[in-house]
Amino acid sequence: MKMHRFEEIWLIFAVVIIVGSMVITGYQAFALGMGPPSGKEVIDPQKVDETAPFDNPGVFEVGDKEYEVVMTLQAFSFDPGEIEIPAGSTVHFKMTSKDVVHGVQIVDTNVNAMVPPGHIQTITQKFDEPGEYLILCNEYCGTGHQLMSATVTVK
Amino acid sequence: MKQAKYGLILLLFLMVPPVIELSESIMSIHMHMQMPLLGIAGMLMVPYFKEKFPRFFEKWNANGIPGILLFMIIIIYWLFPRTMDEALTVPYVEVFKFISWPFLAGVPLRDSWGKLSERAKGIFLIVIGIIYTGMGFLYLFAEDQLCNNYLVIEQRALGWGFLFIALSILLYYAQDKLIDHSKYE
Amino acid sequence: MSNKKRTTISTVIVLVFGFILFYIGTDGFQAYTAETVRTNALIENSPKFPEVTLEDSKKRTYPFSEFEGKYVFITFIYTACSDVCPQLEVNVAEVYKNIPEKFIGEDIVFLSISFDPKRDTPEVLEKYRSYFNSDGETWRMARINDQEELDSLLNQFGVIVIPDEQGDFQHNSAFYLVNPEGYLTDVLDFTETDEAVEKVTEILEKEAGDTQ
Amino acid sequence: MESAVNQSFVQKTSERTMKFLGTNPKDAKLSLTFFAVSFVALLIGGFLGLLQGLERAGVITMPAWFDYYQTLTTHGILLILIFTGAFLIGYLYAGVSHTLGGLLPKVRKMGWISFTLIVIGTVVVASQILIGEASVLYTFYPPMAASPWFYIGLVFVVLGIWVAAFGVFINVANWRKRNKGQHVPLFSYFATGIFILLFVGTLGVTYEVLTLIPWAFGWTDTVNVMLSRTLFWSFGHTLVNVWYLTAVSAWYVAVPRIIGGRQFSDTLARAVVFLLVVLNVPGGFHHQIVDPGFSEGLKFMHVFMSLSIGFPSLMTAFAMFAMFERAGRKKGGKGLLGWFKKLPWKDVRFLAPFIAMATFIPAGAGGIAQTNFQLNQVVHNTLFITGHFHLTVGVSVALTFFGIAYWLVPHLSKRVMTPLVNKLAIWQVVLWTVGMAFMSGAMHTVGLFGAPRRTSFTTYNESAQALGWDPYLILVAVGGTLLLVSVVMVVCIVFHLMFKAPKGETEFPVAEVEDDAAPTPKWTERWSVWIVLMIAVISMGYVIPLVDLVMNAPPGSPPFKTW
Repeated sequence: MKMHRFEEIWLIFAVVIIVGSMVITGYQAFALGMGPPSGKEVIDPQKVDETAPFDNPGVFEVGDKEYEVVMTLQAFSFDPGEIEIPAGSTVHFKMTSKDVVHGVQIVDTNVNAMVPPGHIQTITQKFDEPGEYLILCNEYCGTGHQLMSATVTVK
Repeated sequence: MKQAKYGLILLLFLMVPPVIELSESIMSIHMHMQMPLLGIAGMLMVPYFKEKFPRFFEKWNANGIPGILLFMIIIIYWLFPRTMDEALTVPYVEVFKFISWPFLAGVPLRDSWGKLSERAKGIFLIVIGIIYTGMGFLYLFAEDQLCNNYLVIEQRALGWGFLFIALSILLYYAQDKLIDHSKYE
Repeated sequence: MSNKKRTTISTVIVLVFGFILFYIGTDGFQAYTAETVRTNALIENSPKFPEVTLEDSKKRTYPFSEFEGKYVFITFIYTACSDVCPQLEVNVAEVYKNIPEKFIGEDIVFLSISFDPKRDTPEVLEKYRSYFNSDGETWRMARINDQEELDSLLNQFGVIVIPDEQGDFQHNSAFYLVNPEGYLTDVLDFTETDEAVEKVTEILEKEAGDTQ
Repeated sequence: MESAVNQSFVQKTSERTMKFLGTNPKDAKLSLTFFAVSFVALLIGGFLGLLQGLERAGVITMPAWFDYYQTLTTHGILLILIFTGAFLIGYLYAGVSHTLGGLLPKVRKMGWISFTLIVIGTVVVASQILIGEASVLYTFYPPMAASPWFYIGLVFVVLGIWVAAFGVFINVANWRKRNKGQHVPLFSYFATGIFILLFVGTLGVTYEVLTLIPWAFGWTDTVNVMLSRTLFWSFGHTLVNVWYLTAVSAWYVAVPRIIGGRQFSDTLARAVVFLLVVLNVPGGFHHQIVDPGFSEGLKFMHVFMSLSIGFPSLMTAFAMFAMFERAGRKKGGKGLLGWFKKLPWKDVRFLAPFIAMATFIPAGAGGIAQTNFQLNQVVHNTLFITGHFHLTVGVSVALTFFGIAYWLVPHLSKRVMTPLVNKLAIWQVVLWTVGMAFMSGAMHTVGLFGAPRRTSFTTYNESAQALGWDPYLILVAVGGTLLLVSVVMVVCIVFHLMFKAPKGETEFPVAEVEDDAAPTPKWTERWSVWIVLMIAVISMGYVIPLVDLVMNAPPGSPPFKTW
């Protein structure tokens, strides 16, 4: 296949874009630990209430300014629905769904993850700025989907 | 010579430490992506070698048989579960991987392929297809962990990968034999 | 020289190269998996069991030298394991049962070492022990609390433990036999219990013959 | 010498075009019927889209017997499956008939069978949504369970698509047997590639749906949620590229002819087709970047597999602009950009696909950005995504389809488009572009602020953050209103061209290769080889996650009805 000179330059440019974005993504994911939420643990979706730690959802202090939030998602609410933490805290969310596929998103943060039943999703976020953050479900889950929300209050 | 340049860039890219680490972290990617890509890097360099050493290939690989045998030996060597493990733990085996795949598998494959008769190509494809099927079943049904550095689940995935590659090779062979391309072309 | 001849020569060279490569690569057509290589090397090198502190299911803490003067029949496990470890321990029980009773406790002790000290507390081990009719005396189950000691032991005995992301471990399994001086003398296939019984009994009888 | 041979080949082809080709009237009827369905679906789907925009902005509230999510489900299925699906079959069948000298009688029959199956499927699916038994959106993620008939309807639609696909395969194989030594015309080459992709791409989702039917009937207890989701996306993203490839076929084949130019490079066009076919299916995995159950390394490999699809698209971008430049210069365009002015801007047949191509630049860039981990995590499931695919599908694909309809419909109905209708059509295209700019622009922006997609009007208990989104949602509604006007216009024009426009002959534009073009290599035609490669690439992408999802599967989920 004979190639035009400009065409080749353009294609090299294309490869550079693709490889470049791969390198940045890879560097951020593997060197800086900013990879996407990829919880690998599984759970029986019909027995969430009886399985630890989801038999007792809530906010738990695990260290200095470090919290673990064990959260269940169900149509159409988050449990716990209100989270209060001091500013500068790092929060480890551990979530699973009791029924259909939900999505969790905390507005103005990088928390955004799918929470399908049967899987335990994990994501970590540091809250520096005080204020009230909106947690919402961003995967359609039924009639009340638009009502499914919770809050994080950072003091 | 552009091809050879791209081949060299590909080879160097595959040798960048983070790329090595990533491509060896998952068993299937190690065996079914990194290794073949190394081979492809070698294949791209063939025109360069042919220009540099025009007589060598004609003289010593006239009918393509030695080349294809060398290719087979290298890929079979890398099929042993042991070599996969050692590539991760023994440095010189790792080095051997980066030399053998491009230069002892990729280069002879491309040089030999054009020289082989249709029959020899057919036999080659069938043999590879059968070996890969065998490896597929081995990895799928092995109760033990064959590679100490990889999980059993990855071993299963690798098994399916072998089966699909074998399927692709045998389908290729079948379409070549069954469809009479002269009818269309 | 014609090209045909040359090609024949190069074919031969390639085949010879292949033979040598395979010969070296498999230690003379013996070891096709790294596991075989590992066991062969272990038996050859017979490393000394490092000095570690064990905590067993009876909450007793003691160094490994406690077993000096006796053979120790060792397995590596973790109790949350759902596939290999129970099978491994069932097989240990099989061996334990079939070795002449006079040796048990006197010349040989059985020891199952957990590499998951976080979850395998003495309570957990005590419960696990009962599943396999281990008496906790002549067949003990213990954990090693010091991570460094544990790592050095696993490393020396070539036990590769890969945690997967679901809280389980992938690991290789075998029976390890340590002699009265504390050196590893044999690594046995854990699926062949009869063979293990035979071999261990033979060693013990030989030893008994020597001392008398 | 070579160019002389080529010259005579070109001449022969164009003579033949005059003598034998032109769409057979019986085939024209089939294609027109598909178009009628397609544009009716557009009208209804577009209307529902406006209702959604208005409700989301808080302007109206849909009644309980047909609520927001029913509207959304219908909108999605009508536009994503039926409008595009029926259009592409009608278009490709007309083109195959035109370039291969008519459909074989049995293929024409298959076309009608395909039509019947798709219509039956659509009616069954729509009825389930209407009676409120299937508010599951077009992605129907289990364990949300629709009535089993919803899935059965989908099976009919897929079967219809398969019948259409095999019709084209049979026709092309037959032509190749009769015309030894010749390349399949580029248009039919595109059609072959598109249908191969569509067929292989629907295999996974068909398996998924076949597991959902017994589950929805209650014959099986549970379903593997993540496996279903993964299989769905192996189809979902392939479908997007099927439309895209359909649009691209018009860019390569028809647009050069319309602007009085020649094809840029036949080989390059064919390379774009088979590359897209070979690389495509694993691309869908990037929809699952923030899913649990897959390791980061695996996701990273898939970032690569998704991005590699960008490569043929960038090749297309080059080819298009090179072709424009050549055509413009031939017409006397001078200087660096003088050729640009010489393009036929007042011809809607050019303007529509041109805007489509130009839009694909930001749309494609957005796509590349979203494929990367961190950016994906910012925009996943927000309105940004909705904005993105209203750019890609809503502009790049839909505007190209309108552009095609403006010459293909009169060609098929043996009528002509009058200058007045052309002017009207230009207004329609402009209105569409402005409407989409408002809507998609607002969606992109508010999505970055965190507004979720697929969500009815809500303030989340007067949350300050959510209230800040409202002005943008109003813009979405404004854009939607403009779009509906444009939809009504295009539907009117299309039906006018079908039944009312003055009689006459309209050309089916097929560009010829440059006189001095290098001959296309024979290997481009070896579809069997491309299919083998495609299988290899798909297995590379999907073996690892599927084995993991099946072997490490959690206990399955029973069906839920949460609406």
